[in-house]
Amino acid sequence: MRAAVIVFPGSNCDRDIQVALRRAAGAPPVMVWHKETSLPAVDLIVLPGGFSYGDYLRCGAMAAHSPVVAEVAARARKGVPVLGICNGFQVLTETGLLPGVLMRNAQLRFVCRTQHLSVETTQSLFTGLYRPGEVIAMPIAHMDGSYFADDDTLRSLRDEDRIAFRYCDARGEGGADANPNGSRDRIAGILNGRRNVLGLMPHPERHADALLGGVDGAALFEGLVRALAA
Amino acid sequence: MKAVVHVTLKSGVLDPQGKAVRHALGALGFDGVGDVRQGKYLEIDLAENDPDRARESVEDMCKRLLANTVIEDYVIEIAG
Amino acid sequence: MKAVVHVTLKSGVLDPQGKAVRHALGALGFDGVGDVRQGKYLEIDLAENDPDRARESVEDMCKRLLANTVIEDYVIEIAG
Amino acid sequence: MSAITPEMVREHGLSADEYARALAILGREPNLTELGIFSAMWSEHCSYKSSKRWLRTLPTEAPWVICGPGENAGVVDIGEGLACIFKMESHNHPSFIEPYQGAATGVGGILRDVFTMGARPVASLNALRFGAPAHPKTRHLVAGVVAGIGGYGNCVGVPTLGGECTFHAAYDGNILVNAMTVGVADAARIFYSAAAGVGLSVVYVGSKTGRDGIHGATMASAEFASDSEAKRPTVQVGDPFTEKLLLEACLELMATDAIVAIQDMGAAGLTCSTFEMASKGGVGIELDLDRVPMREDGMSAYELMLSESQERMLMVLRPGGEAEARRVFEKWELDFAVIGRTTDTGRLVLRQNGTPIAELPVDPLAEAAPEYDRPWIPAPGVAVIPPAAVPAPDDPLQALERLLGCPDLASKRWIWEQYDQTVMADTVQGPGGDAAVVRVHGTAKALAITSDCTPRYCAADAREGARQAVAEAWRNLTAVGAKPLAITDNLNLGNPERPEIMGQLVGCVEGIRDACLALDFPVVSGNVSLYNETDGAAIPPTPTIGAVGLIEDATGACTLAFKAAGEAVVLIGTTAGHLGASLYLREIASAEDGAPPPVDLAAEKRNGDFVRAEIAAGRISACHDVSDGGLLVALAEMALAGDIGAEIAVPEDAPPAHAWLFGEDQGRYLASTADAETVLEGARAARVPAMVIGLTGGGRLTVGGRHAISIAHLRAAHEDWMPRYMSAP
Ligand SMILES: Nc1ncnc2c1ncn2[C@@H]1O[C@H](COP(=O)(O)OP(=O)(O)O)[C@@H](O)[C@H]1O
Ligand SMILES: [Mg+2]
Repeated sequence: MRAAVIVFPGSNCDRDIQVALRRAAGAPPVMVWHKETSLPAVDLIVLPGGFSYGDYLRCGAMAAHSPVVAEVAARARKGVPVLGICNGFQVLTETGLLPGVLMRNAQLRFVCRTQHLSVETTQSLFTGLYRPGEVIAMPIAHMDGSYFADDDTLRSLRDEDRIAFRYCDARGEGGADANPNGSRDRIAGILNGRRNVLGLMPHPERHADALLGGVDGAALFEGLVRALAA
Repeated sequence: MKAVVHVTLKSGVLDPQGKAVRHALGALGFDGVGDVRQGKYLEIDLAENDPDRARESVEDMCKRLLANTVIEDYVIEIAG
Repeated sequence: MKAVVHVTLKSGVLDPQGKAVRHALGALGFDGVGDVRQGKYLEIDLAENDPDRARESVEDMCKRLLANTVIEDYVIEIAG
Repeated sequence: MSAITPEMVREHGLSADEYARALAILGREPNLTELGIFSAMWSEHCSYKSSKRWLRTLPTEAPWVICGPGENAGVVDIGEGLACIFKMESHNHPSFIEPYQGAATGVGGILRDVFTMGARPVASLNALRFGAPAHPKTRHLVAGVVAGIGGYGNCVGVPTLGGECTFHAAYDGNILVNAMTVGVADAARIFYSAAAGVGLSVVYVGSKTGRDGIHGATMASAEFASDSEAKRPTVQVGDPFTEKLLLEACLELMATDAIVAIQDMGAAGLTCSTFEMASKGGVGIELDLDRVPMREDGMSAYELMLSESQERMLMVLRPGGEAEARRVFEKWELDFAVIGRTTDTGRLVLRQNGTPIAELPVDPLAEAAPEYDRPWIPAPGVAVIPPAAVPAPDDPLQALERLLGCPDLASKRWIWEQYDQTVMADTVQGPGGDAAVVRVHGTAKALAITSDCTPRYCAADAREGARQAVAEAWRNLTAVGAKPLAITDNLNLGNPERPEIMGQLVGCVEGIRDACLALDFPVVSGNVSLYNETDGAAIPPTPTIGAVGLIEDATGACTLAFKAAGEAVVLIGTTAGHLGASLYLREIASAEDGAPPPVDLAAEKRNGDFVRAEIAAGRISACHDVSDGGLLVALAEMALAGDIGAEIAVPEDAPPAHAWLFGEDQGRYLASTADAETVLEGARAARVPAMVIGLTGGGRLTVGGRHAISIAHLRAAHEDWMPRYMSAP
């Protein structure tokens, strides 16, 4: 698997994803500066976490206009897999590659903790190694992760099996403590209609090494490597 | 000239900041506070001297960057 | 009645957000954009019907909660 | 015309003597810009004039120390060609005035101190002291400070992995915000601030200069009066996004050989940084102030030299290094300007609009700064309270529940969940343990990091309290299995012009020296914050100790969580039942007096070395030092972390049971082990007191078979206080 990681001014999880991808794929990803106007031929494009442009104005809004993002969007429309993590998810909604928007957390505070998630669909390149309904855990760390979309959008996300992950408690259930940021429908990650673009707030790259407290995130990268080799 | 842009959440979109302000005002003992909505406010200095062209350009800025029209509305004022 | 409050950074205080917006507008190809300052904007519904008392109360809200008077100024408008 | 009136001299915080000295150095009257420069350079904050002669007595050397105090941060060798760079810094006054921005810019400043030396910051800590929870300002200050620390550090992308947060009415008018950053650098590429070489370009990079924080250094060197809100306009706003760009740009340029010297612009901005670089390099500097990137029009030389705008650096470049530097800073879209050059005159010359407007000799100002041997009186002794004189609780487990839920011991999850703890993907242990553990990227090693101070003890006896703070930091590193390397200290005190406060300063330094010598734990950096008093009421002496240790194999790091049922709980160290100045005394017996527990440094060393060896041997499954609240609190924290209970018995020959359970005797650890026999045998051989006090298992804590409480119940008490407090109006 040949991957590209886009680096924006203010990205701060670019090295983390680089390490996780190298570990899963056996080869390091190409790091692409936001000012590039073209992308090498790759099997996967990742928009990493961080605070592109300081998260000023709106998270991801300024990064969405970076020269390279136009090329990312073009590739996505051609079917190249694109993964947006945290700030990368925000960039994807700002570009319109994914529907909805990520708003300020309901409690108006940054939240960082290890969060339980339920795997809502295994029908994607990204989630194929999980079991349907599996409860996993990954770190979250964000100020603006409250997923919002209107009722119609939510309905189509559900009907088209495009909700990838939901926040939940240790038993896989919803409830007051299970939603860390007030997201509608406890949405933590979604797919586009073509299922080649995934955006999620949790950080799989931070749980891809047993020393760091968990490996549930590694399955996402390993799943991608397998799916893309097939 | 100068442009002033107000960006507000569309009605129907939950405004956690406005809600928190309302709550905090209540806690501080301010009675009779109803709905509170919070928005953004931008002042932009422009080299453009023609009000129409200025408005057009700011309109474009709003659509492309300053507002997320999925959830936000904007109002532009052009001042001398 | 309704109060509208604009909260802006005092002049001279660094506005990182405004600076970033200005920069982004430039990168998007908008020419002639000078200084950009970003502020907050609040709409508050009040049960109070007397404009003077309303203003007084909102003034108090600004000082105690809505504005951080160390670095921010505020302007209040009372509408019908 | 005599432009400078005595009034102006006073407003600049210079004494008549100091001004006379300035006149002597110049051989003429200074102009306003020059007066401002003298004032900043000779402020307590920049010159350490009251503390310098005492700080010199601290031990600063060890074979692993690469650079001790005197640079932007301290540097220690961690093997494999790598160095660890760290420092702690206070931002007390600004945080009281504007908690969010004050704390945020404090984090920004300490990050720059570390990356200016060539290190990538890998972890931050924050030691916070607030006033009484019931004080009307406290909640607002907590909310603002925590949000500011998170807002800045999270955006830059450096994990915040620990700290402290306690409350006491003595800090009502003077909160403490001490921020620490730890970085990792290539040991062969450490950058210093000495501008050696003549005719080299002096380069300004980062953000533009505005009228921010003019006179921040002087403000940090003066007492508060309750009308100090009037001083507010000096507060600066931080821009963490620019800091992140500056960090990446500096590290990128540091990988080339373009830089001769580099120095961040912190307190007293351009003034302090130019003097420091010039004086260390033995050169003069000429600056053309028209070239300084400015945010506002018409800034005077005075304003430019004293502005404390954030996110700025000064560099001296090698001949020919300029193009490379410009390329890097333009890539990161930061301001870059050659604003001057080094000279052989030994003088700082400032020009504006082509004319010289200030000229000052560098060395006399930087090195001949006033240094005081201020009068001091030792603190009066405090009586030792015998254990039996402190009332026993009806039920020790109810007392435990109250202790676990008291503001000082209550879980600080509400705080640390606002900090990104996992960014950089090297966090082995975040907040909540004895020390944070962060893997050294790309190696098998880890750094252990902690910050400690018990103001209760220091208030009773500054010297003993300071010894204890160092010992506790050492113990916390040991408890995770690390070899303690070195410390940074942040001395927070009142007005040093008062002999009793000066006595506290002397006590703190002596205590730190004692402990550092005994534990082979040198001081490599630090900071002094004086004048922490309002209307004549000083804070208790608060010598915060930040410490770093090394774990060779990160997978061997130990945590405090019980791992399995049926393991023996071993108490290591001697328990005399010291309740003076204890948390039990304050929270349960409602008294705040008595001498603090004495620290036996030889025993501390023996016990700690033993524990570390047992962890390394894999015989200990969980380990926790015994500190605030004593043994029962430590046991409960291990049970909570592992969600496994325990049953213990109070030994028959013990001091009174409550003193045994809640006494705060030093040099102790609790450990769980599946092989108690071998551990006890080893302890005997090492002359370390150790005994089995109980067994892990079940969902409750049981003491002496009579009293019991469920873990769930304790957890609620422990977790609820802070969120409940913070959500109240
Ligand atoms: N209490 C102290 N103990 C040891 N060293 C100290 C202490 N206080 C300050 N120093 C050292 O003095 C030097 C100057 O400190 P400071 O002015 O705070 O640094 P900076 O200019 O980088 O902010 C630093 O090297 C610092 O480590
Ligand atoms: Mg401890």
